[in-house]
Amino acid sequence: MSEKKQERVGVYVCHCGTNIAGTVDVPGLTKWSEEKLKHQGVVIARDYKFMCSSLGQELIEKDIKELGLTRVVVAACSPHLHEKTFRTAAKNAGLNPYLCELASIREQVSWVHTDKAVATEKAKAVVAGAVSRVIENVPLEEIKVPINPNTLVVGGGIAGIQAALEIANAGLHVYLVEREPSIGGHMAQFDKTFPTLDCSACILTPRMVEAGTHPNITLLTWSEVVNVAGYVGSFNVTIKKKARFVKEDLCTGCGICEEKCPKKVIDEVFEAGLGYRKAVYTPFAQAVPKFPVMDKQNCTYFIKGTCKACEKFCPTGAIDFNQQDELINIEVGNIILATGYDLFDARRVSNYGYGRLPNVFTSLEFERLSNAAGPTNGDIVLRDGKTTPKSVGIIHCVGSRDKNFNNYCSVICCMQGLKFAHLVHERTGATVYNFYIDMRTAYKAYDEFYQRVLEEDTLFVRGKVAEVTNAARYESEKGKLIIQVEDTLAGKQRRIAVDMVILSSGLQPRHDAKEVGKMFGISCSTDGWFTEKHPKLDPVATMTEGIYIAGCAQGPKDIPSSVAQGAAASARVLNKILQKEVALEPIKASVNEEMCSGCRICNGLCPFNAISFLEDRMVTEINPALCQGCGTCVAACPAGAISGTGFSDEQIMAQIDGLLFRNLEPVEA
Amino acid sequence: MPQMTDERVRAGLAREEDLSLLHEVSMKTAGVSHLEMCIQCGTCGGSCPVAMDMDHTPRMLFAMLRAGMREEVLRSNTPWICVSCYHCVVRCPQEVHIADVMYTLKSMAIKAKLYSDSTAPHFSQTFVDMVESYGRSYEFGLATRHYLKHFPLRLPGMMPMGFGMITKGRMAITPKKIRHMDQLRAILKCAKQLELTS
Amino acid sequence: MNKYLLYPGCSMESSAKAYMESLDAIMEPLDLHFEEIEDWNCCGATEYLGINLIPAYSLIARNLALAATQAKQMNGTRTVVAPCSACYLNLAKADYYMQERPSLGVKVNEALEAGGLQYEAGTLDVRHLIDILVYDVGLETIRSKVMRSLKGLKVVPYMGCMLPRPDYQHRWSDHEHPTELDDLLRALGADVIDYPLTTSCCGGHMSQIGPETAFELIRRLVADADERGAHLMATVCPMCQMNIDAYQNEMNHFFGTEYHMPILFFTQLMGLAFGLPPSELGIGTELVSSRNALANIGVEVPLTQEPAAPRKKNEGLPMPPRLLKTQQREKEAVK
Amino acid sequence: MTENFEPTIIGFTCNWCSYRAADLAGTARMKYAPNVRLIRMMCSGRLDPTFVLRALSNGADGVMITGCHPGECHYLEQNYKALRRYLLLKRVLQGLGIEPGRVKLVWASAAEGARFASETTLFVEEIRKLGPLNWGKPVETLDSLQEQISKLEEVPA
Repeated sequence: MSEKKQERVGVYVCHCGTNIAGTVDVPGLTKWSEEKLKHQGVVIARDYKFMCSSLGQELIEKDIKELGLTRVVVAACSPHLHEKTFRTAAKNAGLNPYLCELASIREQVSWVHTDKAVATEKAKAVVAGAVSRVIENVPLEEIKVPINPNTLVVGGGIAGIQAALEIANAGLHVYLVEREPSIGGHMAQFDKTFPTLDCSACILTPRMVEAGTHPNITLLTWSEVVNVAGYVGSFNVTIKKKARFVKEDLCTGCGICEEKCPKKVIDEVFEAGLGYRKAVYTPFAQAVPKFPVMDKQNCTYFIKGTCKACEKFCPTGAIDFNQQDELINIEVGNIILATGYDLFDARRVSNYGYGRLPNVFTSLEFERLSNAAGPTNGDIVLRDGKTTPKSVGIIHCVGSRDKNFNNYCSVICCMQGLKFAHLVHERTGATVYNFYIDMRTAYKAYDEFYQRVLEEDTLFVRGKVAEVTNAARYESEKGKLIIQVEDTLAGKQRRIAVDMVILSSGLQPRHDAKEVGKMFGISCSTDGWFTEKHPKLDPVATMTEGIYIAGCAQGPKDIPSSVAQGAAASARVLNKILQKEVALEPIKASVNEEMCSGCRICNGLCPFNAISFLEDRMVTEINPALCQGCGTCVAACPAGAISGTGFSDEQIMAQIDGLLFRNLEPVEA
Repeated sequence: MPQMTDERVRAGLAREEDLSLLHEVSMKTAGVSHLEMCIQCGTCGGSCPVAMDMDHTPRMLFAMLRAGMREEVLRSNTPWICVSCYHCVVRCPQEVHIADVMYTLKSMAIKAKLYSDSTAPHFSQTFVDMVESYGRSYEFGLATRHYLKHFPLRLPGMMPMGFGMITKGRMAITPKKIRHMDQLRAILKCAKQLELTS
Repeated sequence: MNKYLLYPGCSMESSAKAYMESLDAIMEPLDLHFEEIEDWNCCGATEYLGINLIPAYSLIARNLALAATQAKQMNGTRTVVAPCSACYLNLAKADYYMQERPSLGVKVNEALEAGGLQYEAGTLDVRHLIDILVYDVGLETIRSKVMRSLKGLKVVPYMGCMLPRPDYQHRWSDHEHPTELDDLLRALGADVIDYPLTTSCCGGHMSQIGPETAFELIRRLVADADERGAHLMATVCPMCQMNIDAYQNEMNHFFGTEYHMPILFFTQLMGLAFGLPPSELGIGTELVSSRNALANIGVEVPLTQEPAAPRKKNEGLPMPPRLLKTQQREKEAVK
Repeated sequence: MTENFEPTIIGFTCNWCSYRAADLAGTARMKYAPNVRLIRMMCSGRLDPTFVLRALSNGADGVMITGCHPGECHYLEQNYKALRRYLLLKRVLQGLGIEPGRVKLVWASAAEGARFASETTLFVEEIRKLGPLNWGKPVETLDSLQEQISKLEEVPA
C-alpha cells in the first residue's frame, strides 16, 4: 500500500481568479490536503490566485528546490490546457516532468457545479486521487525521432496544389499524388468563381502548371496510396501507379490518339455526365500532366482485341498496351491529406425529380453547362440541347441541413446559388428564382455579391422547396416544371412554373473517406469528415502526429478557405521539418519477458502492428516506435506481463482509491 | 407544469417556461414529436396538398405554439383540414411528427371547445360513436346521420351514389357487430380513465 | 407458402367488397393462405386519433393483441397483413409508437389488461398486401400465372399516401415515387404510365367533412390521369377507390367537368390477368364503369344496373366562393 | 431513503473524446450532477475490468465508462474491445450478485459536451434508483472515516 512510499509531495491549488475560488473553497481544500494527505507524503500545500502565472510557477520551482519535493500535484484547469506549462516548470527545477500531475478542478468541478460544499468535496476527491496517482508515477524520458524532410500530399485539388507549392518553394521535396488523370480537382470543372466571378481555369491553371513543372515536386497522377506504415518523421508509403498505357517519356501530348480513338464514352467525372470523352483521353485541355490515359473498361482493343487506332497514329509510338500497374515505395516525414469531397447525389431527394425530370440539373452539371469549355460551349440550354430557358428556379440546401440526408450546412451552396442566378441572368435574361431557408453569405465581399444579385431582379423566396413536379394543375403550368413551396415570408403556399431547375447540391465526404482515414490512422467525425486536432486552435493537424488535413476533406468550405488551409498545413509541416527531430510522448507499452507466458492473446489486438511474437523465445515483443500507447494490450494481458508507462495499473488503481477517499489517514476516535 | 421528456430539459440545459405550450403539445403527441426542433423552413406548408384551404400553414402553427398563442392555435382550422397524407412528415428536415401533432391539436381543440367549424369534430365523434357501439365502422348509419346534420343540401346530389353503393352491395343497411363488445368497452373505458390522468 | 394473419378492415366487407372478392379469387392460383384475426375490430381510421390518444391506440392495439395470441397457435408466423392502407398505417403506427414512446406502450397495455389482453410492441410484423405480393410471392411467380396479358390497357398506378409514408420500417422503395405497384402492373403486361401523382392524397375523409377540398384533390388526380391518356387507375387502398370512384360524379358536377376515370383494385387486375372471369372479381361494382376501359383488352364486363335517377342540370351544389378565391390565389402564384 | 441518497460514481474517460467532452461541458458552463469522479486514460481500450471491480469494492456505487463513438476511435478500433469487455463484465457482475446497471458504457465524442453532461446526470439518477452498493464499505476500525463519508452524503445536491 502507498503508505510505504516515502515521496515528498507538494500540492498547489489554483484560484484561477474566481473561476475556481468562486465555487470551491480553495483555502479549505488546501488546508485539508495538507492535513488529510500528510501520511501520503504531502509535505506542503499552497494556494495561489493564478498558478499558471510566472510567479505561480516560480512558487512551485522554489519549493521543489528548497523542500526537495519529489512529486507535484497542481489542482487547476484541464491537463489539456496547462499540463505542459507545469511539467516544464518542474523540469526547470530539476524534477522529471512526468512526476508532476494536474488535477482538473475547474472544467470538471467549479464550472459544472453550483453548490459550494458539494463542489469542494468533489475537488477534495479529485486532489486525493491525483496525489495517490502521482506517487506511483515514474520518471520518463521523451522519445526523440528524426524527421524525414520529404512530404507526401494526397489529392491534387486546389488545397493540395497550394500545400505542395508552399513546401516545394521552401526548397523541400514533395510527392503529390492524384487519383484522376490530371490535377485540378473540382475547381477545374467550375466556370466562374464567386464573389469576384473571375474565370476558374484562368486562376487555377497557372498553379497547375507550376506544380507540374516544379523541380521539387514529384507528380504522381492516375495513382493511389495503397498502404501507409511507420509514424511521424518516417512514414513508409506504398503508392499504386495505375497503368496509363501511354509511355510518359515518349508522349508529347499532341492529342492525336484521342482524336483517332473511335470509342465515345459519357464522361461521368469531369463533365459530370453531361458530355463525352474518348476511351483514351485527357480530361480537359489544360490538364496537367498532358499525357492521356486509356480507360481499359471502354477501350475497343481491350474488349474486342482489335482496333489499336491510337497506336497506329501515335507519331512517337508512346502507346503501350502491355503497361502494368506499378507499386512505388516512398519515405516521407509528414503527410497532408487534401482528398476533397463528393457531390451529394440529388437523386436521393426524389421529390425534386432529379433523374426523372429531364430539366432538373445539379450544380456540377450547371457548372459544365455554363462553362465555355463545356459540352455546350457555355450555352445555358435545356436537356434537349437547344432551348434556352425563359425561367429558372435555383434550389438551395439540397441534401444539406436535413436529417433525412446530411445534418450539416454545406457552406458553399448559398453563394453558389447566387452565382448561378447571376450567370443565368447575364447569359439568358431569364427570370430567376432562388429558394433558400437562410441566406448564408458570411465572408469578405460575399454579402455585397448578394446585394448585386438582388439588384439584378432575381426573385428570392424564403422557403425550403417541397417538390418539383410535372403534374400541371392549370393550363399555365402545362409543359413546365412546377416548383411547389411555402413562401414563408408571405405565409402562403406557391406554385411557380419554370423551364429549368438547378439543385444547389451539398458537399459530402468522399465515399471512401472512412477507409482512407483508417489507412492513415486518423478518425472521421460522425458526418464522415476527417477530424481535426482542435476545431478552433488546431484545424489542420490531426490526432495522429505527422498527418495533416486541408480543404474539403476536413469539412465543406469554399476556395479561399481551402487555399488558406493548404498553406496552413504546409506551414505546420515545414515547422516539423525544421525541428529536424520530434519528441514523442513516452506513453508506451512494454512486455516483461519473464512474465510473458506466450499466450498470444495480445497479438491480435494492436491496430498499429506494434505487437509481434518471437517464435524462437516464445514471447511477445512490442515495438516502441510503432506503439501509440492506447493500452489495450496492457488491459488484455492475463499474466499482467505488459505494462503501460504513464497509465500503469498501479497509477490507475491508486487514483481509484484516492477518488474514493480510501487513502485518508484514519483519525483515532 | 407539463412534465418534461426532453433529455436536455431534464439535464437542466433548457428552460421549461420557454417551452411550456410547445411541450404540452409534445407530451400529448404519440411518439417523440421533435416539435422544438422546427426551423421554420416551410417544407410542411409547401408540401401540403390542402394548404390553400387552411387559415395557417402548419409552419405558422408551430411558430404560434412557440409564442404560446394557445387560443389562436386551437381555433385554427388547419388540423381539421389536414388529410394526413404524410408528405410533410417524410420531407421535414427536422423529423417533426407533423401529422401526429395535428391529431393532438384536434383533441386539444375539442377538449377546449375552440374549433370554429363543428363539421369535422362531429364527424369524428359520430364515427367513434359507431365504433364504440359496434366495434366496426358503420358507413350507412354514419353517412345518414352525418349528412342529415351537416349537408342536407348535399343529400339529393348524393342519392344516385348512395343508391349505387347499396344496389351494388357496397353499403350494408344494417351494422356489423363484433362478438366481444364487452371486452372492447372495458378496454376503452379504462383507456379513457388513463387519458384523463395523463 | 407460409400462412399470414389477415386484418381485413371494415371497408373490405362493404364499400371495398370488390377488393376482398378479387383477393379471395387470386389467393388460390398464388397458393396464398390467410387466417383472419378472430373478432378483430375497427382501427379507428383517421378519426379516433383526433379525439383521444390512449383510447385510439388501445382500440388499434386490441387487434395486435388478438393477432399476437393467434400467431402463437400458428406455425410461428408473426406477419399481419392489412389490405387497406389506412388500417395498415394505424396498426404499424401503434406498434412503432408503443416502442418509440414506452410510456404510451405502458398505458395502452394497462387498458388492454382491462380486457384481459396485452401486447408487447415489436412482436408482430405489420405489412400491406402488395408488400407480400411483390416481396414474398415475387414478381416472377406472378408473371408465371398470367394467362391473359393486360397489354394494351393503359393504367396509372395509384399508390396513395398512407402506404409509402411515413414508412416506419423502411419497407418501400421510395416515399414519393415508389415502384412496387408499377412493377406489379408491368408484370401483368399492362402499359404502365409514369404518374407523378402516384402518392398524392385522394382527400381521405375530407369527402365527408370538407367536400370542396376533397373535390379539388380528386380533380387533380383524375385530370392528370386523363391528361396522360390512362384507361383506368389501379389502387391499393379502399379509401382512395371510394373517393375517386364514388365521388367522381359529384366532383364532375362541382367543376362542370366530364371526366370518366374508372378505378379498380390492383387485385382485380391481377385476377383478370390470371384469366379469371370479371364476375368473380367484383368488377362492375364500381360506380364509374370500367366497361369501356377493359374492352381495350377484350374483356367483356356484363352490364350491371347503372345508378338510377340522373339528376337535372340545375341541381348541382352552389359554387362556394372559397374555392374561387383559392383558384385565383393559385393562379397569382403561378404568375 | 434512496431519494436523498447521493451515489458516488467513478468515471473512466478516453483522453481523446469523452475527457475532452467533459472539458467542453466545463468551458460551456453546463451544469450536471456532481457525483461522478473522472479518471483519464488514453483509450477506453485501456480499461481493465479489474479497475471497475476495484472501484465497486472500494465504495463506488456505480461506474461510468466513456469512449469514442464506434468507428471514431482515436486508435482506430480499440473502443470495440472496450465494448466487448464491458458486455462480459456485466455478466460477471450478475454472477457476483451486483446489478449490471451499476456499470454503463457511454459513447461521447470530443464535441458532445452536452451529451456528456446529460448522460452523466441520467446515469446518476439510474444509480440513485438502484440505491447504495454495500460492498466493501469500510469496517468499524474506520468508523470515523465512515462518519466523514456519511457527512459528505448529507450535503444537499
